[in-house]
Amino acid sequence: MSSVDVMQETGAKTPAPRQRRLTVARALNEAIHQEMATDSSVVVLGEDVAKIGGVWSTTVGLLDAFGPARVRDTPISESGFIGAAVGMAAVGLRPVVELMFVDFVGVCMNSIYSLAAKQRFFSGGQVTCPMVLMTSVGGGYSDGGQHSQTLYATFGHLPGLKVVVPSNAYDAKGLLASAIRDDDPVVFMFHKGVQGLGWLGTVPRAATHVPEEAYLVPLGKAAVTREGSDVTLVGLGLTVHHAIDAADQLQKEGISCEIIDLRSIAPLDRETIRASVRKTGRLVAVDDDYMSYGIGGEVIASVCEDASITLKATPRRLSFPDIPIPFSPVLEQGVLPNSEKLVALARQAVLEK
Amino acid sequence: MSSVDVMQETGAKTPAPRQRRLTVARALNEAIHQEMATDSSVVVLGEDVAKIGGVWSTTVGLLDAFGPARVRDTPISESGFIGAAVGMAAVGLRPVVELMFVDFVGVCMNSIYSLAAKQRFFSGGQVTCPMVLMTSVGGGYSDGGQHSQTLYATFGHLPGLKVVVPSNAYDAKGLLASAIRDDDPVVFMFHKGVQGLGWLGTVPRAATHVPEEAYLVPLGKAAVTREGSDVTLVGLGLTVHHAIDAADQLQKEGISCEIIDLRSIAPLDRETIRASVRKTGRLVAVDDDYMSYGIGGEVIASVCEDASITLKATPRRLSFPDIPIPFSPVLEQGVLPNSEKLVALARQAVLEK
Amino acid sequence: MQPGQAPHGNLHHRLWMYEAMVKSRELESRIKTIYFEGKTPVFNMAKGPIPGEMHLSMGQEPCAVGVCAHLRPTDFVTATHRPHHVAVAKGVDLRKMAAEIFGKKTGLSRGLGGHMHLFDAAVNFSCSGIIGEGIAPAVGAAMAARIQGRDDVAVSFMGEGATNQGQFHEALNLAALWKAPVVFIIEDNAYGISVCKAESTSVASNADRAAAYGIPGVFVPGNDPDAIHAAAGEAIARARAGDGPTLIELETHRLEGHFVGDTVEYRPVEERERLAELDPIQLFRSRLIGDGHEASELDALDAEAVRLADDAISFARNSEYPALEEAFAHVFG
Amino acid sequence: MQPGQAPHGNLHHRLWMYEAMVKSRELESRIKTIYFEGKTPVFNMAKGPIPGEMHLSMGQEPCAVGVCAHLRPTDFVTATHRPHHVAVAKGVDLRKMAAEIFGKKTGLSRGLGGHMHLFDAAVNFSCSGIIGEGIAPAVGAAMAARIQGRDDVAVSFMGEGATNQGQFHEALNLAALWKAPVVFIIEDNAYGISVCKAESTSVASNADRAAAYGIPGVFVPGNDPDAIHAAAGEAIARARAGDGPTLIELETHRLEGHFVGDTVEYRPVEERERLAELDPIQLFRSRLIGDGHEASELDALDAEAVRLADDAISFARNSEYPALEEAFAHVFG
Ligand SMILES: Cc1ncc(C[n+]2csc(CCOP(=O)(O)OP(=O)(O)O)c2C)c(N)n1
Ligand SMILES: Cc1ncc(C[n+]2csc(CCOP(=O)(O)OP(=O)(O)O)c2C)c(N)n1
Ligand SMILES: [Mg+2]
Ligand SMILES: [Mg+2]
Repeated sequence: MSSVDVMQETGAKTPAPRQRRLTVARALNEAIHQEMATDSSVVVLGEDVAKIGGVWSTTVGLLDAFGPARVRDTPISESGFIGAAVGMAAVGLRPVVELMFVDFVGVCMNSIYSLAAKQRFFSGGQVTCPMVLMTSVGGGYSDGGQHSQTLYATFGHLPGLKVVVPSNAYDAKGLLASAIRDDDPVVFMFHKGVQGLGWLGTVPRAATHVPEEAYLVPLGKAAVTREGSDVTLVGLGLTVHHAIDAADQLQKEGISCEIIDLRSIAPLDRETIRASVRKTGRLVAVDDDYMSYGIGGEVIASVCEDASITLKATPRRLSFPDIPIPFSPVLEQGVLPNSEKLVALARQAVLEK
Repeated sequence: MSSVDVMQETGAKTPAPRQRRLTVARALNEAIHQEMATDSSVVVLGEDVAKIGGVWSTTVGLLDAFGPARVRDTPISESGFIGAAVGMAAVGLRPVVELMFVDFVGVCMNSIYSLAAKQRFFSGGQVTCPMVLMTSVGGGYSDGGQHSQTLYATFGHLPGLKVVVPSNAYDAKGLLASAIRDDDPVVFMFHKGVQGLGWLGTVPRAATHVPEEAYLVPLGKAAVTREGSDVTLVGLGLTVHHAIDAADQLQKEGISCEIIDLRSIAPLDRETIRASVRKTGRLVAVDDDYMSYGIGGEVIASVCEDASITLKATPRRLSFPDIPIPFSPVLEQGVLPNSEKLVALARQAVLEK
Repeated sequence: MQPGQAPHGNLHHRLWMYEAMVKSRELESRIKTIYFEGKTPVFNMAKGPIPGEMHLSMGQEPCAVGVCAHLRPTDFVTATHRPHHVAVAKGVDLRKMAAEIFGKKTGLSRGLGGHMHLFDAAVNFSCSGIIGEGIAPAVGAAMAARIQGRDDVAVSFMGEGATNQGQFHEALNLAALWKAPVVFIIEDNAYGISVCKAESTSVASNADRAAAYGIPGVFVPGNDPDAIHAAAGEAIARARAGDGPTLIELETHRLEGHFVGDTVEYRPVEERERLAELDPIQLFRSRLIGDGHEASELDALDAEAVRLADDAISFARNSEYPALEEAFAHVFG
Repeated sequence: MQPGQAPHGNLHHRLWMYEAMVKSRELESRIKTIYFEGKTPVFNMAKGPIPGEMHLSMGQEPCAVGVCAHLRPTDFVTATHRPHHVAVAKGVDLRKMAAEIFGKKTGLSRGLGGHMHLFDAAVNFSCSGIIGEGIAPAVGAAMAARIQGRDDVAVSFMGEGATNQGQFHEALNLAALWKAPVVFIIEDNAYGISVCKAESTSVASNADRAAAYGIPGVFVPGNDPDAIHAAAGEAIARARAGDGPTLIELETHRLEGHFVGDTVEYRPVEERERLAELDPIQLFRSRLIGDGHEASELDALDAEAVRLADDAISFARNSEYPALEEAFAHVFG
């Protein structure tokens, strides 16, 4: 997927190639800047978000631009400051809160899944929770098992949260703007492998053309990143890039892949997945969350329970195995999904029977 | 399923019918008593577990029998006392800890999924965590959305935890004994709808014959609760009873159901499920956790990704919808899975095409 | 007089407190009776017009009225699983509240929430069944008022048992650090379910925990509406003036079980026997009469409270249950 | 002398502390250098023989040695994401520790854990990358010792930033309530990543927070091994004697960035410039010489530390990576 591919699928006007290529980090930062500028109710909270602009560079420059009342460094009190953000949201602010690593959800899960997610329901619609919880996900750089998880399905499973995972800068900006304007709590998971921070390593392709003006990419809609006819590859975040690499490889073997970028875990855009598999008849889902009760299983079940779909091959999934994430680079790289493993699975699907 | 059915499937010697019929609560209590009596390293911690014997009557009599050093009421500090239990387990105790409602996991998830679950892995096997976390799950009695969840898949998704859900007293006792003797952390989820506490309402069938002596039911093995030929119904905890009721009803229509009681969410006994569906060719999974990224999806995916299984009908799932649990009895009963809904789905599966 | 209208003189706010206490008590007495409908002879929580758990606040009314007498509708209050007295004192719509407790479509939340999830956006009231959950949102709402340039305050009510939750610590540190206009009210009824304070809390008075945040800590003994009113007034004025949070622990008494159906055997018999003498409404009534109020004046307030409670209950009883679609109307697809 | 052997007289434990500090420093200096291998000219955390985050403890060594001088191998210690100095002082196997940091199969955890997950069951040491995670396990291990009839103690190390986690509060309340033989050591290096203490903590000294649990709270200024040794000795003796927990905050200095690669621009320039003068090893060396030790005696300790650090690093370098199966060997199927 070049940035041009992204433009096609997102429907923006085709720009001059390489025009204004931004990283995901810069795209996210720009979205927050723009939303804060147009809506004074947007505030930002989190560890190290003010003075240094966020460990992931998501909040650079906001303190200078909008001042300490709206951009605030917090103590290491995730449960407290996310809970506080829900209170802010209940009375008219739109907090954007950063949870530095998704792995830290264990210390603040109640504030997310019980408080933020259920306010609107418990109040019968009287009180909403227009909060965005931004958080980094993913490994691959040997940060060990408490700093490398994605936990996608953990969030997707719990009702009341919208859950978003961009794979590229264009989507990242538009999805974040939509998230900030949404009246429901949105968990916005940016993958470290596509964030575009040199010190972390990144997939260069994730940096795309990003229009300067604010725009929205709708929440809850998957993207057809590439059209194809033989097999549907479903991915999200970093694994969309594994799918693109795999598709490029398979192309050489004469196998045509359709690629679905989920973009949203909740709501899950089952219709886009189903429409693709209805066409190709073959499905391989790829994600880097733990396998059981995970993304791949839900994608497979969503396809298989649709009586209108006839599969030409057994559906397959490639996920992180059901083990904590090992530190040693050889082990971590060995167990992470990648494009080679995906190529093998997709090839099997096409050659089956 | 009469208690005799249970006996058959668990392989115990057939007792005189109705001999020593215990509720799940009493069976759990007996298991802890026996394990504490034979192993002085077993200790019990939790809110209201000592003086009053637990809100769910799981720990009745333990304080008197084993004294305050081994049976301890705690403050409302779930994260703290579960974390403390992990420390105890690291140096040779075997704590049995009660989390009063699974819904409270939000305040202590880190101590469970990051600390307890990953000790053995992070230490390369040097340190184990022989802790049992007992917790009540499930609704149906109008306790509102913070006291009625099951959250099965939330636990099943996170590696390092064994997760057990009994549907009847015989299994409950044997599974809990196995859990206490296991060197891995076990989350032991007892469903309020089968617990056998009159004040809560219960499925009478869940109270079964329970041998007096200690015995083990292995962790990680599903049970074939009833054999059948037309359709496989997969349930766990309370929904096993929905499956039995549905099977009884369908029997009258000439439809033969095979019933699988998962008993274990992690590890998930995929082989037993697959063997059954390989035979019946039809699958309906039923659980009372949220649908997406849940039990039903994983069961369906596990079957569909097995190339050796040929389905005669589209696989189906009946779960709690992706909404918080409503308080009003008409709403809660309306959205909970039950045997009528299951009958309808199973019938559809058999009549399909 | 409604909460939010500045209490005009000592006389008026005392009568307001009295009436609000009686109103809460009358409502809860009816709830308690009705709770047992369908649950006898066999007590089954799932049955009857009011199913589920039911936590009554009887005996703790002084805490609610002494604090809420100082609050406006725009001030933000979070309460707990034991919320009725605070809801009544904060001015939550009584009919809708009763209807919510019955699970009816006319309820505050159309029956989605129930007794532990009473939300009334009109008076900025909410509560929660997870211990400690309401503390941080109160800090956030207080900060929002500051950011938005309002002089509203927030008050978080909690039980003494809740102070041992990590959330208490995180929220108080944030509030102190940010000088949030918030007041933390601990209702010390000596028990968290069956566990008494000495078995859960490493200090005798939670007021001492204020030192961990560099904020004032106040202990008010006696379950006394006047004393609570005074202490809360000072703290709320302080918060409103921008001088930061206060932690107040109030001695109070839980006259009933933890929830209805609790046989309370864990409380020493002498303690249980003394409870009737500790009814704060009777004590306050006697004091008011001693201070020169006519019994007839109080009787009139009692009568009005009874009327309102009856009205709310019959509204709730006569309302319809929600349609099933309602369950899906407040979550995106 | 090893930790766990009672230090024989003032002289010996001071030399032991000195050597342990130098050993930790020498090990970390090598790690720092090697960390940049493969990461120049472009710094990419994923590259080189030591990938991932790397938190160095340089400057904080006095905290580790002053406390661990009193501990036996059977005493239980939990440390944080910044664990090396404590691990060295607790007597963790240096070779296996280095190998773990390199992700080798000869590592403490066969490469599964990495630098933030050093476990050595032989000396009851562990650490964690989640802030506050180690506090409660220390309380539990302490209680286990009591239940099992051992007079072992537990020590939980944490940063000053960690004290604002709810887990701190819950664990300290449990420890105080249960009189657990545990000591809480706060290494106050004034920063949690970029956030300084005044912006995270509502009291100047965390020692004041002991009042919230009715336990002794001690503040030790100066990053001084002798003063730390004295304060920790008293607290550990108290715990061992069954008199309950103590909270100790130690002033210390983080000479490096939060992690290697941190440009530390958030620290005022003057503060950064002063850091070199604050190196506790140099200061302690001068004091020891002032107190009559020969430079040659200390040089010999330095040389031994260098030898051990070199040996550990080359052991790590020369070890093999684990086989892929290892990743699956420590979780049930
Ligand atoms: C996080 C959490 N833990 C446990 C419970 C179960 N629980 C409900 S009320 C209660 C006791 C609360 O005691 P306290 O805070 O003193 O309030 P009180 O009931 O006395 O009003 C407990 C333990 C809960 N609801 N939430
Ligand atoms: C629960 C949690 N929140 C946030 C982080 C990210 N983090 C890692 S170290 C750190 C700062 C810790 O500060 P302090 O406790 O003072 O320890 P120091 O780094 O100064 O040794 C933070 C915020 C984390 N690891 N865990
Ligand atoms: Mg209480
Ligand atoms: Mg620090």
